[in-house]
Parts: sequence; C-alpha cells; structure tokens
Amino acid sequence: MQRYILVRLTQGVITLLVLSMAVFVSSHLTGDPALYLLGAEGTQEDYEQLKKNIGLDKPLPVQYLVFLGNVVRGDFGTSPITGQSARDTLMERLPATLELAGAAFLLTLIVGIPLGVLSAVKRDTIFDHIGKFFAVLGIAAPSFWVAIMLILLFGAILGWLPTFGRGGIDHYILPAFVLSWGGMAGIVRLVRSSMLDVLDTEYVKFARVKGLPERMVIYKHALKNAVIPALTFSGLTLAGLLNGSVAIEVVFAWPGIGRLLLQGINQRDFPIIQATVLAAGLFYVVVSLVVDILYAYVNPRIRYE
Amino acid sequence: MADTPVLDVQDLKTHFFTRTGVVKAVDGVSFTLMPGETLGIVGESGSGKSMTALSLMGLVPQPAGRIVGGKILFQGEDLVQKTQSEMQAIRGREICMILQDPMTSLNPVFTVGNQVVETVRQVKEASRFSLKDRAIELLQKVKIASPEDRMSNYPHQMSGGMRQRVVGSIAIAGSPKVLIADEATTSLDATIQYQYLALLKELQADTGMSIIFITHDFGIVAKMCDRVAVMYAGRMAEIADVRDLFNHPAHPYTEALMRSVPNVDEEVEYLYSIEGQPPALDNLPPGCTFAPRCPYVFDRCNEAFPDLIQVGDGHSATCWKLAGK
Amino acid sequence: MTTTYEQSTNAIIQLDNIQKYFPVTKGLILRHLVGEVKAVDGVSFQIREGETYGLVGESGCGKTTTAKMVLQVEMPTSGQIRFNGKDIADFDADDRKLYRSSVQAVFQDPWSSLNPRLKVGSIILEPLLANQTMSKHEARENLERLLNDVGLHSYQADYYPHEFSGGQRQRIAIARALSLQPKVIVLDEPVSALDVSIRAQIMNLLKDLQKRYGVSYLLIAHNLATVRYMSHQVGVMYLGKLVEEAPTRELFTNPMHPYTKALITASLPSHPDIQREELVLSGEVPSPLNPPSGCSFHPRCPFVLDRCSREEPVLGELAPGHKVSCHLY
Amino acid sequence: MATAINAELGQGWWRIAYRRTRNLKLPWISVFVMLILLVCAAFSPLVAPHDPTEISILNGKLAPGENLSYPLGTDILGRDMLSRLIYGARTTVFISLVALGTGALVGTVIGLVAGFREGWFDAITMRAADAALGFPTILVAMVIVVILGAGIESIILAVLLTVWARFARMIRGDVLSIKDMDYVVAARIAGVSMPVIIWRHIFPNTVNTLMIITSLQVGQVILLEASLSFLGLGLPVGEPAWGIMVSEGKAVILEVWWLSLFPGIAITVVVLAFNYFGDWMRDALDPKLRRL
Repeated sequence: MQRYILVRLTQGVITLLVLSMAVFVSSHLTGDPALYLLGAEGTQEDYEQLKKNIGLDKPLPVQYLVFLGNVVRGDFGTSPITGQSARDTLMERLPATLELAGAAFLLTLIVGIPLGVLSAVKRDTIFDHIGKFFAVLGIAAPSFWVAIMLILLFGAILGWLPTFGRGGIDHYILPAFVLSWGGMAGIVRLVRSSMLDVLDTEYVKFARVKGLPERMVIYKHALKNAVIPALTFSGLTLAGLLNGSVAIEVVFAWPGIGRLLLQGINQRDFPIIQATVLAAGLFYVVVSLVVDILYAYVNPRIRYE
Repeated sequence: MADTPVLDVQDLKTHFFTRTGVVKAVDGVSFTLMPGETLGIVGESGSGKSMTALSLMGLVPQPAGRIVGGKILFQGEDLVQKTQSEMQAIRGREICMILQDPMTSLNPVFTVGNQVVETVRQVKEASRFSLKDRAIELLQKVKIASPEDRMSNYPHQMSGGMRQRVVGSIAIAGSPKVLIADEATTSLDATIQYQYLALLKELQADTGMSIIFITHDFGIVAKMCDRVAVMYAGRMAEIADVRDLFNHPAHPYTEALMRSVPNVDEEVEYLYSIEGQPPALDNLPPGCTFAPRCPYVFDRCNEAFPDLIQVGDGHSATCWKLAGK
Repeated sequence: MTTTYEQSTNAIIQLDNIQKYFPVTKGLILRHLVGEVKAVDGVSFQIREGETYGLVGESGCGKTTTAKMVLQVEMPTSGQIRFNGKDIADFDADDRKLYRSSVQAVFQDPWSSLNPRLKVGSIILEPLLANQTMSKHEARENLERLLNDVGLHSYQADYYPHEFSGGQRQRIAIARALSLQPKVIVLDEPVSALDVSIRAQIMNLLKDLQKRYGVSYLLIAHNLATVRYMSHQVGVMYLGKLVEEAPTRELFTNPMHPYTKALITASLPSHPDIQREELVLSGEVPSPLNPPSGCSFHPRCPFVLDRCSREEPVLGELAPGHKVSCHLY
Repeated sequence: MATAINAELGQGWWRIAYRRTRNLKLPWISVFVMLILLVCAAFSPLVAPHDPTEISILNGKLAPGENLSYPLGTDILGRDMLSRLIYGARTTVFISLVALGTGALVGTVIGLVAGFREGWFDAITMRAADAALGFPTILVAMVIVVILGAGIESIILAVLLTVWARFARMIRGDVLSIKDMDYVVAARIAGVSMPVIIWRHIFPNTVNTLMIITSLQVGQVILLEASLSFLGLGLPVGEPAWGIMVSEGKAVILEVWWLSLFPGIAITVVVLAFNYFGDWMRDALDPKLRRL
C-alpha cells in the first residue's frame, strides 16, 4: 500500500519534470527568448545585457535548473505582452476554471452514476436505451460543437440562458453541462458494464440465495463493487476536464486558464504558457494521486497488501 | 420421520430461450425429499443438476430462462406460482444453498462479520441487540476458531476451507428446512473436503434439515446420501435408495458411470468406459437421450423417451429395457 | 517380488534431493529478502522405463513445481536431475535437445493447452517439425499415425480446437505429446477437468499407449483413485517434501505415514457400505513460507510425539521399496 | 454452460467472426457510414460537386436547399459546404490513418516486448504509458504546438503520444496472460524457439485486442483532431477540415447557422459509427473487454 502510493508519487513527480522540460525547451526551440523579450527597438548591447540578466549565456542544463528553481518558488517570470507577473495572471484566472471544473465534476457523478446503475438494473428497458443513447452521444459529439449548438438554441432562439462570460448561477448551466457530458457518458458506460459484470458474480447470486431483498442485493452488494472501477475513471475525468475546458472556455468566453493558455500560445507568451501548463499538470498529478489513494482505501484487497 | 415430504418436485421443466433455439436445461424432473433426508442429485456438466437447484431457489437466470412446467411443492405450497418477493422470503429461511466456489461466494469488499450479520438480521432469527452474538454463535457452529476476531476479516484474508465454512454458517443462519449444496466441496482439498462433509452431517443431525447434494461424484453420494437421483441431459435417468442404486443400478447410464470410476479401495486392471460424448442440449436425439451411447440400445430407444419405470421400492429408472419385464 | 521389479526396470529420470525456493521480497525501494517459499524441499525419486510414477498431494504441496522442474520449465534451486544417468547440469547442446524431445507433457485444462489459432494438425506436428525437418509426405504420415493412436479421424486434422469437446481436446494434447516419441510424458492432472464419463476413456487411452510404446509417465494428481488406477509407484507429498513412497499396491494396502492414511480416509468411498478407519485431520495446510519446525506435518498429526516438533524425520526404507518419513517407525 | 463459454473464448478469429455475423446482426448503419467516409476520402475530387476552395462571393451565404447546385448551402465566401465536407473527410481519414497506424505499431511492439521480457523495460514503459494515458491530451497537444508550431505533424505527434500507450497496455496484458497458457508452455517444452513462439502462439492471439482497440480509438482520434483544428492549433485556417469549419461558423452562428451545424453532425455521425462498430466487434470477439 505504502509502496503503491510511493510509486504513484514518484511517477507524478517524473511526469511534472518531463512537462517542465518540455515547456522549457519549447521556449528555446522556437527562437531566441532574449530577442523575444527585447522587442523591436533593442540594440545589440541591450541584447547582450538582457541575455546576461536572465542567464541565457549559461549552458542549457544550468538554465533549466535555474528555471526549475524559479518554478518551484512559484516564479514564472513576467509576461512580455502584458507586463504582468505570470503567476498573478494565473491566480486571477484559476478560480474561474476550478469553479467550472468542480461544477462539471459534481454533475458528472450525480447524474452519471445513478444513470449507469439504472441502465444496468433495468437492462433492455427504456431506461437502458436512453442511458445508452445519452452515453454514446456524449462520447461521439465534439463538446465545442455541442456548446455552439446549445448557445444557438438556448441563447439565441429561446433566450433562456446567458451564453458567455462568468456571472450568476445561470452562467454555469450551459458550460458546466457541456463540459461534464463526455465524462458523464464515460461514467454511465463504465458503471453500467461493471454493474452488469458484478450482477453476474457468485457473491451476488449468494446474496440472493441467502434471502436478501433485491434492493439490498443491488444497492449494497453490487453497487460498491461496481463503483470502485468508476472511481478511478472519475479521477481521470476530473483531471481530463481540463482537456475539454480549453474549447469550452473559448466558446463561452469563460475567463479561465484554458483560454489564457490558448491566448498565450497565439501570442507566444512563454511565461504564461509555462505557468498554465505546469499548473494544469500539477492539478492532474495531485488529482490522480488522491484518486489512487481513495481507490486503495475502498478496495480492501489493496488496502491490506 | 414424518411421512409427508418437505419438498415434492413434479415434472419440473426449466428451459432457456436463446437466439439459436430452446435449450431444455431441465426437462421433466421429479423427486421428493423427506424431512431430515439427504438426497444426492448426480450428473455430469450439462445434465441440468445445477439448474434444478436454481429452479428450487426461484433464481433461474432471467430473462432467457424460465420454468415452463411442473410443480415444486414445498410443504404443500407450489413455489413455481410464487412471486419474486414471496420467494425472497422463502430463500434463506426455508431453503438455502451453498455454492461451489468459496473464493467468489463472499463479497470481497465487506467483512465476514458484516455478511453474516446482515443475513442474521434478514432472517430475523434474533433481536437487534444480539445480532452480533448470533453471528458469532453461527461461526462457532461451523467450527471457526476465535470467531470474534474473524468477524473483522475480509474474505481474501481467509483460506478456501475457512471461507466455505463462513458460507455454511450463512446458509444455516435462517435454520432452513432444506439446504442445497451445489458442488459445495468440489474445489476443496481432500482432507478439507472430508472435514467439511463431516461438519455438514453434524449440522444436519443438530437441526434436522434435509440436504440436497448436487454433485458429479459418486463418492460423495456413497458417503453422504440416503437417496440418489441420477440425471442425464436434463432428464431423470434413475432414482433410488443409495444402497439399491449401488447394488443394482437399473439404468445403463448409472451402471456404466459406476463402472467407469476408479476406486481407491481395490485394484482395477481395466476400467469400463462409456464411448462418445453427452449430447448438446439444444440438439437432443429424438428418443432416449442416452441411446447413442448405450450398449443395450434397441429399436424402441430411438423412438420415444422412456417412461419412469418402477423397478423396486422407491427405485425407478427411465429405460425401455426395464419395460420388457 | 519387489526385487524382480527393481531388476527388470531401470530409471530414466532420477531426481536427487531437488529443491525449489521462491524468494519473497519486501520493502519500499530497496527490496530485501524476507523469506523463501520452499515449494519443493529435497525431493528424490525415479521414473522407471515403461512405468507410471504417481505424485499425490493437496494443492500447494509442490507436486506441480516438481513436474515443472522435470519439464525444465523451472530450474531447481539445488539438487540434481539425471536423465539416463547423466546430470542435466552437465548437458551439452545435443543432450539438451535430446532431453527436450524425450520429455513431453499433457496439461490439466484442455481449453488452454491448445492454441485456438492453429489447426489441430499443425498443433500435433509442432514438436516434430521444431526438432527435425521432414517432407510433407512424411509429416502427413506421422500425423495420421498420431491421430489414429489417440482415436481421432484423419480428417479432423484440418479442424480448429474449438470444434472439439474437452475429451477430444485432451486426445489432441496427447497426440502432440506423443509426436516426438518421447521416453517420458508428464501428466499434470490429465483428467480432472473432464466429465466423469470421459475420464475413463482418457485414462484407458493413456494406459494403452503406455503398453504399446513403453513410454513412462509422471502422473500429478490429487485424486487417489486415479493414482491407484494409473500408477506403478506412488509418492505422497506434503509441504514440499516426499513423506511416503511405495509400489502402488503396497501403498494402498499398507499405508504407513499418518498423512497418507488421512488422505486415504478422506478419499470418497466407492460404495455406501465401505467404512473406513476414522482419521480426521484438524486444521489446514500451513503456509510454505513459514513451515512448522521438525516434521512439517506434526501440528495436524493425530499421533504426534514429543520429538516430532523438534526433529525432522528422514525418509527411511521400512519394507522393500516402501519408504516413509515419520518418527513413528 | 461453462464449456460453451470456454469454447467461445478459444476460437479462431475468422471463424468466430463468420459465425457471429450470421447470428449477430452486423452494425450495418455503422458499416454504411464508414464506407461513405472512405469513398469520400479516397475519391474526393470525383465525389465533390465543386472545388472546395473556389470562392464566389455572389453565391455567398446560400442556405441549404436554396440553390440545388449547393445542396448544403455555401459559406460566407460562397464555397460549397458539401464539397468542403467531402474534402474534410479526406483530411480526417488521412490524419487518423497515419496517427493511429504509427500509434498502433509502436504500441504493439512495445506491448509485446514489455509483456514478453518483463523486467526493467516493462516497468519503465508501463509507467510511461500510465502517465500518457491519464494526462490531458489537449495539454500535450498544445505543448507540442508550442514547440513545433501548428500543423498536421503536431496533430499526428500529439495523437501518437497518447494512442501508443493504450495499445501498449492492452497488448502487454494479453501477452502476460497468453504467456502462461499451457499451449505456450507446451511449445517451450517441445523446444520451439522464442521468435517462433511469439510469432505463432502469442502475436496471433493478440489480434482480437488489436482490432478492438483500433476501432474504438478511431473516434477518439477524430475528435482530438477536430478539437485541435477548432482551437486553431491544427491545420491552417481555410483548409477543409471539419473542426475548422465548425470554428469558422462560430462567429456567425446566429446568421449562417448551417456553417457549424453540418461539420459537427459529420464528426458526430462518423465517431458514432466507429464507436458502434468497435462495440460490436468487442462484443463479438471478446466479451471480457466490455470495460474498455
């Protein structure tokens, strides 16, 4: 158990290191960062001075270590475009994304798990068909397109919901729904199939044999076993919400880090890119670690190893 | 011993409706079970013995499987007519079952104590306060050492033999009148199986319950049973008192099967062997299902499935050879 | 009688005090050895020409690991395996090749022992073609002979394994094992996965083939009746050790080790009137990671003596050919 | 009953596929959609009624059905929607084919070696695969775009970086279980050489898994490509790619609604078809993998 957590922790740290190298290299591969920072009016002298100031005259590995040290201290440098500290910009944008991701995640679990269970228990009934259709569509339809279509329908045609920006509770409805749909669909499918597997097992048969009511057979004996695999998946979903959030934030003009990242890329604003990518990476690593620990905790076979 | 049977199964038919056709898993099975009696149902895989057990429990796999005919009279009431919720009240309290594989019969994510206690609560054998005591008592009954400590164990922390004991304790929690053991000892090692069989006998002596042993092993029948029903391809081949069956097997299948099993107690130079394979259940031969493998086969055997013919007191078999007498 | 037995046959494979320990490690980063599972702990026996050596015991006693060492799938931790008198450790490439083609196997589960992607003919001929080159015509002749030997039709060579029942698949596996005309075939629970009415067919087939080709068998089984029917010589294993060994009739009529007696008691009777001497063992087999001191059977033994927990008994010959490892004798 | 299930698990692929196609309904709609996609991709110039890049301001913003020569209407620049969709199919198929093909190849080789050799190679590659599987793909893609710039190579590389891991993981799992099968042990006992064992016994038995993952991954790859194009990180703007077309329609959605609608439907239908086909194949070939 401890070993398992340790392995995952090391893996997370390595992932982050690889990611930091990638973003570090990216700023060096795509041109001279000093030229970039210098702007159009800089002279050769300014250029040399700048290079010295920011340590670009040192060998690459040393530069990387300096970069890493700064990053660990939370210093990502200053954006040459806005002149603001990249960290401040990030922190300013972060809550919007976290709120959206949190809302979407809750929606995913609250709707996804019951729908999956229902779909399995009421197999081959109307519930099952609706559940399956919903799940298949959620996986197949691109979220950015669904978002645009919902804006067209609820914003433009019906005029029921606001379609851009952050604001009251109603601002969350469309983006959170679109963002959660893919993950929700995955959870429905997963819970459904693992529930079907579990319902086939001997211990469920034995629970029936010993006279437990169907409700207890399903909601006690089957559910816990069926939800365990969904747990790992939902962790990945939460981490993966960042995946979808970039496109969703763009469509709904949501002031989060996804849009910030895209902006950064388009403007070649490296401090911003580095800050957002590493923040997203950290978020992913932490979430998957927590999920792994949780998984081990609910699964006695791993807990007692 | 009372004269009325606790269980009276008449012409039970359980069929499966699949895309490729109807599988007659159980096709006309009849037997009675007296209070305190031990009945063995012997057969090979696909003989319908396990499906017979599930039919008795009202747990035929849905939606493909269905009881399409016959009666299961339990203390005079027909279980076939009962609703699922009525059957649920009967399971555990009146009829219970031990499944084959102790490794998978217990839920891996709950403690042993939890699973015993929930059963005790369900069968309402005890007041709320003594649930735990009753659970411990049950574990003691199946001879689990230091049951208090074992209550907090998870199934994977126990050995196979130990788990099967826990399963046994759960099965007797509701003091059922009929206990079905479906290949309950097949996966256990010889010495552990021996202990377990002894335990079941002891529990039976204690409670006076009837036991149905579902098995493929004539050894278990010889050791444990009072009466035996032999099944072949979903139908009854023979039913008899255990000594009658071993001394004078009437059905050619029973006879052949007995002669083809090696023996620990004596040296056998050459075993008799039955040629061919058991038939596929969705494609049965027209007459007697055993006819293609039977050494005594004659014309009539290929025409119709034989009636159950009485050959002695409580001893009958489905074979045309016997009708000639 | 036993003396003529000894003289008329000689050992093909001889196991001499072989051991197989599996390491158990623990620790976070630097894994360290915390113990060893002594799966096989000093086993010696010999398989004689044209005979069957039956190895019985409950699960975890080491009989399968022993079989794997004979098959060279596992390498012994220590001890010697001799083939025709020559130590396997001293083998050169030719010897090794000869050994490979002389020792074959039939496994328990006929569903996982045949590659579902290959036709039966190609499964059966694989060992032959891997070891020698031959013309298509020769291969076909060999194939027909092998199919005929195990009671299958030659047209069945073009079918895939899934088109056969369990018993027929076991016949295919036997044909494959026979293809190199081996000296020894290891039979690992060859009938326990089969239906009762099929078991006798396969056991009789194996006996017939032994008579016809003089092949030796190492039979691994947990069912005493099967062992009695098939074997000439029987070894009983408990927790990685051989506790008793004797010619079959001797072992079953005059079992000496308490564990052997318990096994015979526990094996199911063939008739309801058979009453056996009651010998109930308490408890279960201890973990091979931490076996009991002295005689590893002593915690379950009904006849336990004081010295049993301290001293380990040695396998001694008490009657001609009958060896027992117990302090009672 | 158990024997029947065992029998199904151990059948040759073509036979089982043949038998199942007889018994089980083939997902004809999926097959039909996939065929249309392939035909459009392979013969775009022949199938498309217009040149997808042909600008004709006069015919701009034609609604679907308004002019029968442009059945699905035109965009702001008067380019034919239908033709652009057909050429978009070509882009989609090309990218999926290349990215998935290399991903499958790399993943399968790594999976085979990792499963067969175990040890350090296995440990390292599988840890890497775990990381690649969980990590947000878009993030990876964006980092790649930052390094290499937008374009087809970036998309393919981004897809490759995540897809290989799924293949490697599943194939390795297969190899591990096949390796312990008695038929492999029997081959070793008979002295069959290692390369022959891998080629005759192990690889053919992973083919089911390979086909299943491939068909289930196609949809993911198409979606990823579309997302990247939508964000402007894939192909250059103006190219006929479905993601770009949705993006182009976004700004004018209130006025020219069909610009975003049709390419979105195209993506959804194609992904749906591949997913259904993958599901069908999995059910037909290997019910154990239901959870994939």
